[in-house]
Amino acid sequence: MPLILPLLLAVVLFCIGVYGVLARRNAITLLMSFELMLNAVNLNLIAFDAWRVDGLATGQTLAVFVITLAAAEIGLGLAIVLLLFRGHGHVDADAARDLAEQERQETPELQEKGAAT
Amino acid sequence: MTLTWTDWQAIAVPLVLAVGAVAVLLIDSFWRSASVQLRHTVVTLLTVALILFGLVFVWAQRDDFKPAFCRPAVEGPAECSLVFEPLTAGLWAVLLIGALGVVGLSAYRLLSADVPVGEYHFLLLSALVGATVLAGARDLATVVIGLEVVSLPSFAMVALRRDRRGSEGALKAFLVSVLSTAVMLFGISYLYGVTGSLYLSTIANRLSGLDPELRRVAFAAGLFVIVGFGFKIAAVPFHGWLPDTYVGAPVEVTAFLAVVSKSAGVAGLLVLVTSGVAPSGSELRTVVAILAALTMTVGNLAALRQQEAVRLLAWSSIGQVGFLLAPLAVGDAQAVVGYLAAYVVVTVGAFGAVAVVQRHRPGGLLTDYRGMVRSEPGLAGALIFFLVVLAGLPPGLAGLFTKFAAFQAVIDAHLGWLAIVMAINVMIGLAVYLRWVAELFRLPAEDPFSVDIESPAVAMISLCAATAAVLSILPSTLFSLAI
Amino acid sequence: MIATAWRVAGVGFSLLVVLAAGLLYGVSPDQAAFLNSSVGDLTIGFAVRTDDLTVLMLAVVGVIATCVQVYSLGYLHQRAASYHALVTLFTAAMVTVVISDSLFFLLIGWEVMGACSYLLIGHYWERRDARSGAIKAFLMTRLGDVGFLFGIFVLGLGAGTFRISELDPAAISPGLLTGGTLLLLVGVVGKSAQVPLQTWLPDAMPGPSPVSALIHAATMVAAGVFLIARLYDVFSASQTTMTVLAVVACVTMLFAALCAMAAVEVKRVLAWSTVSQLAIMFSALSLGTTAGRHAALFHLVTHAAFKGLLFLCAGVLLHQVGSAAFVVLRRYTRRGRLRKALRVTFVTMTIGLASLAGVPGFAGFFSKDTVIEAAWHHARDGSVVGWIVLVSVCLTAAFTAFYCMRMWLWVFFRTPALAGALGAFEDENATADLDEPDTSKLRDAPWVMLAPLVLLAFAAIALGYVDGVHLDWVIASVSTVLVLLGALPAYSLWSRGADPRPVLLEREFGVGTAYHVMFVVPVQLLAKLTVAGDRDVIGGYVRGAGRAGTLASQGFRKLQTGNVQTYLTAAVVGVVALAVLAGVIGS
Amino acid sequence: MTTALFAVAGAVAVVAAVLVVTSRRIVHAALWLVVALGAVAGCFGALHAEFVALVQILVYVGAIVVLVLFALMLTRAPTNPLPNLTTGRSPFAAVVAGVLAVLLGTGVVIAFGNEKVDPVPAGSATDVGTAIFKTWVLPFEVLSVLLLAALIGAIALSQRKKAKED
Amino acid sequence: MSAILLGILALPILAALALWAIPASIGDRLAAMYGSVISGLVLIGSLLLWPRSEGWFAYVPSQDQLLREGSRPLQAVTDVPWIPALGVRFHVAVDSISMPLIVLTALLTFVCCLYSLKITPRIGRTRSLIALLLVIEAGVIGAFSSMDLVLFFVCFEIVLIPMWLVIDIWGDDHDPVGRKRAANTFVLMTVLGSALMLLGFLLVYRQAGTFDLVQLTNSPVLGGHGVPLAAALLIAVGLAVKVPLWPLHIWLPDAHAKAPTVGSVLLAGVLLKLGTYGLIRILVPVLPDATATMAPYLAGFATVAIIAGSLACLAQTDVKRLIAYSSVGHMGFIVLGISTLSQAGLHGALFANIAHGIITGLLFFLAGAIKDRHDTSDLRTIGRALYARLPRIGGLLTFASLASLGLPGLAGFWGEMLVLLGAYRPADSLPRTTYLVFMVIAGLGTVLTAAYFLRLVRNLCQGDPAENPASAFAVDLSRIELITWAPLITLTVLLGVWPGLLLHQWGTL
Repeated sequence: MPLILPLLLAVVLFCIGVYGVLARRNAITLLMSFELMLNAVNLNLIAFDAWRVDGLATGQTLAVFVITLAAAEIGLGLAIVLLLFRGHGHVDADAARDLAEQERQETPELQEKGAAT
Repeated sequence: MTLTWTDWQAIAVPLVLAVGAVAVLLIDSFWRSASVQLRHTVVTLLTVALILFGLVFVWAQRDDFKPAFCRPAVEGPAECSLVFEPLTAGLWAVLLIGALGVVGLSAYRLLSADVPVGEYHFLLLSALVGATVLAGARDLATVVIGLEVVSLPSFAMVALRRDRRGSEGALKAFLVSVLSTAVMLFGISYLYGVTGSLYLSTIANRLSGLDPELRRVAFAAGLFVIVGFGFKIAAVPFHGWLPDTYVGAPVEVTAFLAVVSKSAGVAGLLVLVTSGVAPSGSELRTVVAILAALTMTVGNLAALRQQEAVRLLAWSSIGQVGFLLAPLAVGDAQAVVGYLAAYVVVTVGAFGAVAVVQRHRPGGLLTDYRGMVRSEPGLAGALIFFLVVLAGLPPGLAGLFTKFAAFQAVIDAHLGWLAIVMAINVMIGLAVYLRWVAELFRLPAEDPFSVDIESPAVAMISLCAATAAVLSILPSTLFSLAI
Repeated sequence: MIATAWRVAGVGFSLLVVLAAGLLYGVSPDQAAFLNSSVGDLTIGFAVRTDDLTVLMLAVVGVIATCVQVYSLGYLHQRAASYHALVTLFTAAMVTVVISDSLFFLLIGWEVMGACSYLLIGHYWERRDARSGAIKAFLMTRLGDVGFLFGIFVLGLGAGTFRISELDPAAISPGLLTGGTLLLLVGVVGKSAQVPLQTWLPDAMPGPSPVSALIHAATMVAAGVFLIARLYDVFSASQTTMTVLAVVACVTMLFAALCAMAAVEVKRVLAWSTVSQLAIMFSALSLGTTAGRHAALFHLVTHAAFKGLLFLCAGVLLHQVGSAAFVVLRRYTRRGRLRKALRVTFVTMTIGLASLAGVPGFAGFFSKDTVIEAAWHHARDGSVVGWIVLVSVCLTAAFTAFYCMRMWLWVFFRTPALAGALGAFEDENATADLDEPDTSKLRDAPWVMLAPLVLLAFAAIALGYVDGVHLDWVIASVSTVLVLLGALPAYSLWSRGADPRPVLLEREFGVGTAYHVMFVVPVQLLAKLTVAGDRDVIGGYVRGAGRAGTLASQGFRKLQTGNVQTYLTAAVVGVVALAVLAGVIGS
Repeated sequence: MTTALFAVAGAVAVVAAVLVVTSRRIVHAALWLVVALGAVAGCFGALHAEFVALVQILVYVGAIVVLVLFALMLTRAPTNPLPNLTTGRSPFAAVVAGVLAVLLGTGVVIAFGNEKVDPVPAGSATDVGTAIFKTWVLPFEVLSVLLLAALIGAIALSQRKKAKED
Repeated sequence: MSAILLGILALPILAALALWAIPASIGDRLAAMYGSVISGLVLIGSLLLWPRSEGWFAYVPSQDQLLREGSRPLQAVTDVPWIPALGVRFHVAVDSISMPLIVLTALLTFVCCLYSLKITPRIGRTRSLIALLLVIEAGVIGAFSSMDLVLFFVCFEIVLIPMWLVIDIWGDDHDPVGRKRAANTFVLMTVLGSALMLLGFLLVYRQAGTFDLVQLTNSPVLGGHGVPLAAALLIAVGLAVKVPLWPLHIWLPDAHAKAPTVGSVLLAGVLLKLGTYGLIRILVPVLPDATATMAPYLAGFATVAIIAGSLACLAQTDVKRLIAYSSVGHMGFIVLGISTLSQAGLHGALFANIAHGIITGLLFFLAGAIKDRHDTSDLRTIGRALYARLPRIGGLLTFASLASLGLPGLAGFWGEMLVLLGAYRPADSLPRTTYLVFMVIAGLGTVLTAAYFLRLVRNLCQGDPAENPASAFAVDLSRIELITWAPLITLTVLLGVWPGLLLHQWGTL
């Protein structure tokens, strides 16, 4: 099997994941897109592991770690999303803009004039 | 594999912190009979004790060189997952001091902020475990997992108040972080593919002898890894989450993000750069240099017109990261650690002062600080000192000399253009901080800020100020952290 | 109280100068240096000397200064303290110039004189013409002084010393010598108001008359003549410089004499005559001979006497009548009062004018003859310069006689043809001429003012004989004829009641206006331009940088939309861009 | 044989992944994710990484996707198609992703175009377990801290705010 | 000796800290008294440091001369390692170049504190003002006595924030926006300049491996191109901002015009000197070849500064701005002198440094006095005929103007004269014709200088008193003004008639 096959698949999956992250609104679908990206990583690792037969199974080990990592991430991520839902009533990542800087009137320096004199 | 005594020694600090974290959690959960107040005090003291142990340990072992979790390599020296060496000691000291500061900050405000005390300290200690591991890590698996251990608990901490702002801030940080992890892992997978190893030393050895085609992939992989850290430390253009998250989080958590989390990111990047993934003369260093220039310029410029204290600190911390990246781009560990140490101390102090004011004036505007020189001379004096250190002007010699070291590193590496950008940014940065200082000195329009400051806060801020003052008088301490 | 102290100090100091001159008379020449400091291989310091020239000048300065100080006791009552202090300082500065053996020490006196003259000319600072005259005087002399300073550099470095007595023309290369002396000449021209830096002197007339007397007779303008006499070895070693000096002097003497012929104010006539007489001294110096130097110094001394006298007389007119303009004086003269009321003034002024005009028997006649004689001797030796000087001085003698006669007659004598004289000095409002001035209160001045007049009048006659009378009868008769040739037209015009003043002369050849257009206006424009440039160009960059920072700041704030996916997009785009960028840099 | 198996699984994975990020029904997206992840597990198997493939199915399909579905229900995601599930930036996002894919793809093809994989069975649980506990002890231990922290964090976040503690 | 030097460095800082520790309720008068005592002590200390024997050498030509008995080049040496990791030492000492400047600093600070006894800015808060003045004093003295590039840089920076505060808080109380902008422009431009200067220092370090000025002076960084030139350029730009040299002078007029009187005095009298001192102390000896390469351009800018400063003065309507612009011209002379690299030029620059500090300090005091009395510094609003209204102040203004325009016999002359002399005969390696042109232009600049000062006197002091009636509250010269200005006036005359007092100190540069 040509090595390029799994590698290209990984690239495609990764970029689909990137597209999903950038284009989707729902926070949960964002998390799903991340899973796609992590799977691309795993695919790479497994493919390289199979390519380099060093008997240490380094790639496979790391792949297992990544899967665990993904689990931890998605657990915490879903907790945060649910919290967001509790607060905002939606899980739209695009619409959560409370923390953007509010336009404020420039505090005029002249205010102090009264104080200074 | 059997763990040797050296291995235990090398991971003693993270191990103790991890065990302590669980202990803290258990105490808080199962000692329901005690009052919140008491539990808070006990938990805080325990955390402080753990961190102090770490500091003492680091101090005692500061000159040692202890490779741990090693295995004999196919070629070359043994491959190790974690190395305790003077650089590690310096980074750990910085991280632990920063954490200590954050714990101190948390000691006087947490109760009113509706944050579960036990969980908070547990998460803080967990993150600290990750940070310490990251700073000593010498293989990519440990690096990436350590980084995650720093990140995930801190996002939980951001949202720990469980309100609207906190959850939004946490979500933003989380999404960016996950993306960065994915990007970084993708890069790591290629690095693995190209070199066939996850150990940094081996990777460094093999990178030098690659084919041109593979080298291109290796470059892209290295870029992805650096970008992953770039998200963590909020280098421009990966900085977008930072101001929002800083504003959304409780001030203590913001301080934690700005101090521990950021230091951990810098530490990880430093480990990567110095241990050979981006050797001297590689394009990756150019990338880091470009990131440095972009980061400091954008951070400082954006901070220029901010009107909220925390947001200003957020942007200025981006600017500071730019300055950190500059010596990092040339692999000068000493300058980086020194800078980091000074930055950590004064940032904790500045957030401490902000926390005091914000508690009584939740708006957090710069104008709230008007006239504080008269009404709260001590607090204002300390805050001015911290800001001046951040700006890098006398009397803040600690900041001045760390900037100086950064300049020196860059100049010695013949990066003239970066030095010029840095010089311009010194000016912009000064403009940023002076706006705040000017507000402190201005005569207030109406009632100036004046309260009875809680004694933990007084102690905390005085401690930071004293440390910064000592570092200003004896800047050589800063640079002896990592030799 | 303070004023009295300064009055006493002033008179005392001038007497001290006279005393010093007396004590130093006959003492063998000597020098002394003090307060030296070395700058590299050069020595910057002070030095004094005494020799005949010093004694002579000290005597002249002392006497004139004493006269002026005493005269001022009666003349001036307003702001007397500062006035007397400044006059004293002025005198001291001139004494410094005279006794100095160090070029820098000399320069101190030289420029302090300029500053004092500025302050004294501006004594009546309420008056616009005094203010502008003072500034003009200072700036024009300062301009010359820049050249003077450069001349000091050239000569001093050329000779390796700044001591006058050590300046050896043989040790300086000819090029440097010429350059240095020419540059010194610029300073001299400025100080002595020679062409082309002549305009300040007539405009300095709003100052108090005693000050004018001091400036014109003994100090400021005479310093130029003194300097060349002092450095005569050096100057005469450069033929070019001497020729330039001759040309400048000849042009100046004729120019100034012509201007004097058309001036309508006593002090202005006298001012131009000073310029002209100084030019005569310079022309004598430019001959480059010992006789020339002697003649120049002789003329300097006699000129000090009669010009001091004349200005003090003019001061009396100003003090008693209130103006020295012909048109005002004529009102009194027509009533026949002036001559009778101011009898002493009239007599002394007549002596002064006679001396100035070169009427035989008066001091001016002898000194002028010496100059002509020196020129003649030089010309006879085949020198073109000698011929030029000779002709110019002769012409000037005639012109001088003309304007002296003219002034004398118009100021003191009723015109035979009264009707014709109407409108001679008024351009409009001729009838105002007939206004009845209150002549009853016209008195001669108090004795403190008259005493110096008498003394100086005596000197204006007697000084001619001090040097011993040795006349070349041919030259004497020629010059007498020249005086007559000059005086007669003046008389005839006066007797016809006419005073034709060519526009060109009346405007003094338009030099003042031309300078204004050529220098003052461009400088003012440039000044405005500089300020605008600072504000709009250099300041613009700074403000622009500030504004750019603010704009960038606002821009980054705008980018911070709060939308996490924007951040993510930016980040991914950043990754791609970085990859491309690093690829470009790396390859 | 393995190549064919891999090709089929890969094709399924790509199609499913595209549907995950384009589906207008959010629950469908989650289900397509199951398909995609399963297909990737198949790919792993084709590369003789059986243990990883099993873990993939267990953890991902079994745990994560279920978690996601629960979350979808908790956030009351409608099962009907949503018009605005993607943002207005999606074309731009597609372009960015496309450029990235082209860049990466070219690089990968140039670098590894001629390499062959000859999968040998080395992916058993024994192999991986040995590697983990012989070589990768430290990351494994740190990973346990991560899981614990994430767990506690998730619990802490999910707790309702106590109105007034004690 | 070194104890005295350390004492006058530490005393003002400690005293300032102590002053801040005292509650703000301490009276203004008491604070000023305290400041006067402290700065008086510093002045005494600095006078004790003044050389008592001959044989001082600013720069040691060779090592053996250093060892020769009786000719110690530096006095009061303290040399201890400070930050070994960066190669920074705490090396302070004084020599005859720095000594007069230190005394000048101590004197001006003392005079300013004394002045504050009676006359303070309307904002009040005298306690802090005095403390800041003391900090500035310590910083400046530190810069003048540091023999380590980095220490110099640090001291250079110490004064920035205090000065910024002085302008920002105590500045012109009619124009809060303007004074804020002026203060910010000042501090930002200076910081940018000093950061660039630091880059230059680091380049020097990269080449020479040391920051120590004595070592660098004895074995300078040679070569007139490449890295040494870049270093020299950066250092020169950084210092030129401080000097300030045209076209980097734009912060100066605003800063001076808006600063309070004591601020202006210190800014003009002392702070500007840091720039020229740095040029003489660092640029010329450490990077001789590169400086020679650059010198003609530096001289060109200096000449432009002389002319532009004078021309700008001619069109000013604000007396403080005018004096500020006059500083641009005068500092241009100093830079011209330095860039001749000749004995005479350097002596002239050093002398002009001192003279400018004294005279411009006096001028700013006078301008402040006039401004306090009329509540504006606009010439048109003040009106004319000051001679009639405030005869003594008017007279002193005329005196100071004459001194400033370089009248021989007053302090301003010698510096400019020596500078022109230096330009007439620059160092051998420099193009002489170019310098002759500069000399002539600079000479014309002195005429322009005279022109604008005379214009000032004419528009301010002279005039018809009837048209400009006296202000009701205008009081002529008060006692405190007389006392504080007397030393400056005395020195102006003394240095004018006895330039050797300073010149002989410097020996061979």
